[in-house]
Amino acid sequence: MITTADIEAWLQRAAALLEANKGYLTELDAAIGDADHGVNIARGFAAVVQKLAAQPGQPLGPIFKSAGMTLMSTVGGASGMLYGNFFLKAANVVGDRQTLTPADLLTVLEAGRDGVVQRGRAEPGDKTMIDAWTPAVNALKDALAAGQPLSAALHATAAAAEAGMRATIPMQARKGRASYLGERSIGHQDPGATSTYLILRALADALADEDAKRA
Amino acid sequence: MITTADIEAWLQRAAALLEANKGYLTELDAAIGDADHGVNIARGFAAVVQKLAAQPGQPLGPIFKSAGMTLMSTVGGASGMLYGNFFLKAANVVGDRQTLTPADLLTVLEAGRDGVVQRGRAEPGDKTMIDAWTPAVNALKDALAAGQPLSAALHATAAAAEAGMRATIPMQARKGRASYLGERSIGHQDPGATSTYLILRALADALADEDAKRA
Amino acid sequence: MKKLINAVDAVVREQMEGMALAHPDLLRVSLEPKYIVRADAPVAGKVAVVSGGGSGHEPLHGGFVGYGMLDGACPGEIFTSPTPDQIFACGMEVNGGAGVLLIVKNYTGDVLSFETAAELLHGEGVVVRTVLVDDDVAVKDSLYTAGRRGVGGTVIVEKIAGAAAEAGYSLAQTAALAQRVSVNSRSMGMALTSCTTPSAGKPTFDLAENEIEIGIGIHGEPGQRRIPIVDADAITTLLAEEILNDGPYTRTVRSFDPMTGDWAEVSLTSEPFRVGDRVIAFVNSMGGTPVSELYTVYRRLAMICKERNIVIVRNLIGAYITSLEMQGCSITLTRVDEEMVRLWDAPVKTPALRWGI
Amino acid sequence: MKKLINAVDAVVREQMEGMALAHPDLLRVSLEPKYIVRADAPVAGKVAVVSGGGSGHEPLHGGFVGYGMLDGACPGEIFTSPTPDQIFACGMEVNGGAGVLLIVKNYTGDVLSFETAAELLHGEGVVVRTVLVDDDVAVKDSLYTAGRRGVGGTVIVEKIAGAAAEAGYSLAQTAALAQRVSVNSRSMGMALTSCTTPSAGKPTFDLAENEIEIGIGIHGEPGQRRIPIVDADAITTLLAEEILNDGPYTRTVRSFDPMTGDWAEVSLTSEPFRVGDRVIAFVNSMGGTPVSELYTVYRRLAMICKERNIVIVRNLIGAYITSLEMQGCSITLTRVDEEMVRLWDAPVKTPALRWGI
Ligand SMILES: Nc1ncnc2c1ncn2[C@@H]1O[C@H](COP(=O)(O)OP(=O)(O)O)[C@@H](O)[C@H]1O
Ligand SMILES: Nc1ncnc2c1ncn2[C@@H]1O[C@H](COP(=O)(O)OP(=O)(O)O)[C@@H](O)[C@H]1O
Ligand SMILES: [Mg+2]
Ligand SMILES: [Mg+2]
Ligand SMILES: [Mg+2]
Ligand SMILES: [Mg+2]
Repeated sequence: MITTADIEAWLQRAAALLEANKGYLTELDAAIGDADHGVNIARGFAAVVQKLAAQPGQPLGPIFKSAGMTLMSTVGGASGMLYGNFFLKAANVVGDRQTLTPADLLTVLEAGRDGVVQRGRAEPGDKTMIDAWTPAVNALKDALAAGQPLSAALHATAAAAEAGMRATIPMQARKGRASYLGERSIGHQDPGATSTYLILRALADALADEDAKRA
Repeated sequence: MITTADIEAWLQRAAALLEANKGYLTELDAAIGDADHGVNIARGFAAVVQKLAAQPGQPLGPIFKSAGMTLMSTVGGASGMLYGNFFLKAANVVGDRQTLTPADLLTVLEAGRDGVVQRGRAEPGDKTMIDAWTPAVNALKDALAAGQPLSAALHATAAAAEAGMRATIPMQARKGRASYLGERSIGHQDPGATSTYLILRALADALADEDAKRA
Repeated sequence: MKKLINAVDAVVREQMEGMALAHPDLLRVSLEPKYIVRADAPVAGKVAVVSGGGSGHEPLHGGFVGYGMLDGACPGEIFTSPTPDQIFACGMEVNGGAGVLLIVKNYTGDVLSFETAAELLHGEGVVVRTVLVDDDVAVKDSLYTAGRRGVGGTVIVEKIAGAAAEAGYSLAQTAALAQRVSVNSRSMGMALTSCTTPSAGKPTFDLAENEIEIGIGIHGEPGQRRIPIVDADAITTLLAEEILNDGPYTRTVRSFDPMTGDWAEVSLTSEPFRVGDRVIAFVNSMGGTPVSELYTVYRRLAMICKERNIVIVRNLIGAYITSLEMQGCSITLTRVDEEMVRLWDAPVKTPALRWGI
Repeated sequence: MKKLINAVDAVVREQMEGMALAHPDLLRVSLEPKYIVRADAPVAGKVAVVSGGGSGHEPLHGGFVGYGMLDGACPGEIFTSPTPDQIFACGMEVNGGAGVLLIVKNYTGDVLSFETAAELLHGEGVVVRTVLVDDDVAVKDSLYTAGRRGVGGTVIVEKIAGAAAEAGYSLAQTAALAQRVSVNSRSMGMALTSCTTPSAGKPTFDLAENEIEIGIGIHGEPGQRRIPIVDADAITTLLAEEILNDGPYTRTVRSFDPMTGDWAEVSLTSEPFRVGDRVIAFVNSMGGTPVSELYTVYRRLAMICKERNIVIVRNLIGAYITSLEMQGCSITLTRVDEEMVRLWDAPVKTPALRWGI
């Protein structure tokens, strides 16, 4: 069972990991964007964690909704809107529940990913965060179908996101600011796919930790 | 006898010498002024020569008047006005004459110098072109009084201007743009005193040359 | 980094505070969330015109708040789109009952924020429409990119839409006119130097002493191409020809239907400039280029338009949509009809644009 | 050197040609000799207001030619005073029978040129007066220097004198008022970076990344002192205090007597600012600093004035008197009475300053 504590641990861990990679993400964005992704996303997740700390004991729906709204109102830029939407859609599918099964978690990630696609209209191969989200969601689905335990399944998820992130390097951007560069976007890793990987890496690590504590 | 040809030779020689020292003068002006003296004065004297070439055979008054008006309308800045005034005053004392005695030349330089003082109100020691004009005029007066031939007297005149120019180095400027620097103007040679020396050096050389031709 | 700023994270707030102190007769400022509105907002019965975008482009948009132009402006962080809560709060405050027009520059972040804000406002019963500005001909296609960026044309759209709203146009009329102005605007920009964002503290890109960047946006992003430096006439010719030789441009944009609350896909086509077209010519400084140099550009632009029989009926020359302290310029031409010229000439009273009043 | 210019010796002419092409409704341009006059000059029965100075300070002065401000402007070469023949020809062209007021910034070259021009105009039967602007508190004394330089106060003097002339003031009245505005103006400027004159092609002075220059003029000349870089609040405080703590300043100026054609020596004293004074506050960009940063300066300036009980009744924020593309700013405070405020508010229609019309 995945608890609200697990989800809060995920968001805290993501905030810390994004803060640690702030400079790296901004550098990636400087190469093919406008050099603000790291600073903006780190500021946003820090605000998410702060908001959650102020309102402990909430069910999952309000947690995700708070995260989504906070990202939307503190990040700015394309990724703020897309990640914000991710969590708002996630909130929709969990409602007032306090726990999730692994299958529920898959539903959450799928709904969130679909929310990103709905707003951003990116397709796989457009060199965006979708190139990390989609392989990750597919990997989770496959792993759970194969009967893997949650912690192993989430590591597979993060690994798929990482591979998806690396796969953006040779792509030519067709969405977002990098698309203005045309062929000059080739050879650079997409900053949004990178932050998506970091967020999923945080998810795998956080739930492994919580599992370890429970074990 | 100093002829109109002598005076035209002087102005041509001055133009050439100022053109050759354009960069040097502008550098001096960059240190304590606004870095335009060389460019402006060279442009002005070139225009003087061009104007004179277009109207050959004029008496001295019109020659000096043309030089003064041309300097005033082409140089710009403090020195353009002051040198312009120098020649306008010189024009006043020569009228329609075609020749000058050495004593007349002294009167011309004195009247011109007085015109510069009248407009600019600089006193000796203020670190301006006056610090070259005044010792030069005095040297000419002394040399003529001592019965020296014109060519020697004019070399003494130029030498006195040169000494006056060097004497501006330790002075603190009290007039013109350099005065804004206060003590920071000390240690730099005044650009206007330098162009005055060059103009008087051209006078000495031009008349020596003409003398030589006649001899 | 040399700038007249204090703490890096206070830059936008302190500039807004300065505006509030300087122009209490023209505008009011909210700091939490950040937006700027007309001093007399909401104006009952008038369509409210709201724009916004990243900061660092001043006077755009805050400098255009006031009578005859914007009712509200929402500044994001430097070069970062504003967030939906800002736009929502601003829209709520300026709505005078006749609806709110959101003017959106075509950047993914801006578009997503404004779309969300439109939905939120609609949810509160506010009648909303959106208009997209995408005039940057440096971006060639819309199929394989996020579409042309909104640049200099934004200033022209905001002036004319603001005047229309002031003149009593309905929301639908104001939106239709604004979209028409946008579709008839084409811009192209270049940089002599990079800019430095306060948070980065160093120039966004490196440009050698003998290089210039052609086809830049307004966020210090790399341009279309880098070329050896040439003189002002050559630069002007290059920018003007990109604009004047640009072919038809078709793109699909999402337009908000204030009745249903749904998004409709609309196909828009910009027609190329043609002999005899009447235009507003806008020569803009990227921030660090003084107005004196813009006149050298305008001189050549006027000659080119004359040769091509494009008639400049109005012009605007100055720093109106900038990239911090970047040196460089952009040219915008907007094809206008009589209605647009009349509204361009209509009185405007804002910190940055003022005439007739 | 990176600039939007063509041949170095064509810079001023081409910028003037650009102005002529851009603003035929406002002004006319003469290229030989160089000057700019109001489109409707001469205005019969109105005092004509003429100013001028080196180029490179745009929009000063050409950008202020038009209804309610200057009748004529005489641009010199870059940073070089104009010549008497320009000023003479300009004065002859704008004289509408009520006389010509020459507004002169206090630089030796400018003063000498305008004095000569005054004499020439007088010789042609034109009634002339001169007014000297010398507001730069960075220059401390007038006994051992050429006196304070004319800087930001010039803009305020030109606006108010222009409005007075438009309102039908006589030449003597316009001159007296202009001199009063000048005497009540104090300015102080600073540079973050140097500027580059086209003819030199390299920066006039070198300023390290961590240095700024305080007490600069407007010709890229070295300032009063160089200090390590500090933030905008500290810079603003420093400039404001130099202005507000400046004591009485007395100087002797030459004033032209249009009756006799002679020069009279007049002693003028500027009184320090005092609690309760009402001022126009002018925050000016040196050319390369974008308007956004000026608002951070204005914010702090407004606070300082409030603390000191100096009442800012009007403000002007933007690039109005510049040093090519120099980054930096200047602050000008002008103590005003009701007459001056009324004339400040009066309609003005020029390329760079426009309101009320
Ligand atoms: N239409 C889109 N769909 C999905 N992701 C997108 C889209 N546009 C941009 N992104 C993602 O957003 C990232 C950039 O985020 P950020 O720097 O915050 O935005 P901005 O370009 O507004 O500065 C890109 O690297 C990309 O992964
Ligand atoms: N009041 C004055 N009287 C005499 N000479 C002066 C005066 N003011 C300036 N000068 C001379 O003018 C020179 C500067 O000339 P220039 O560079 O053309 O003027 P500006 O300062 O207007 O650029 C100074 O070096 C000085 O010799
Ligand atoms: Mg970005
Ligand atoms: Mg000089
Ligand atoms: Mg951004
Ligand atoms: Mg000069």
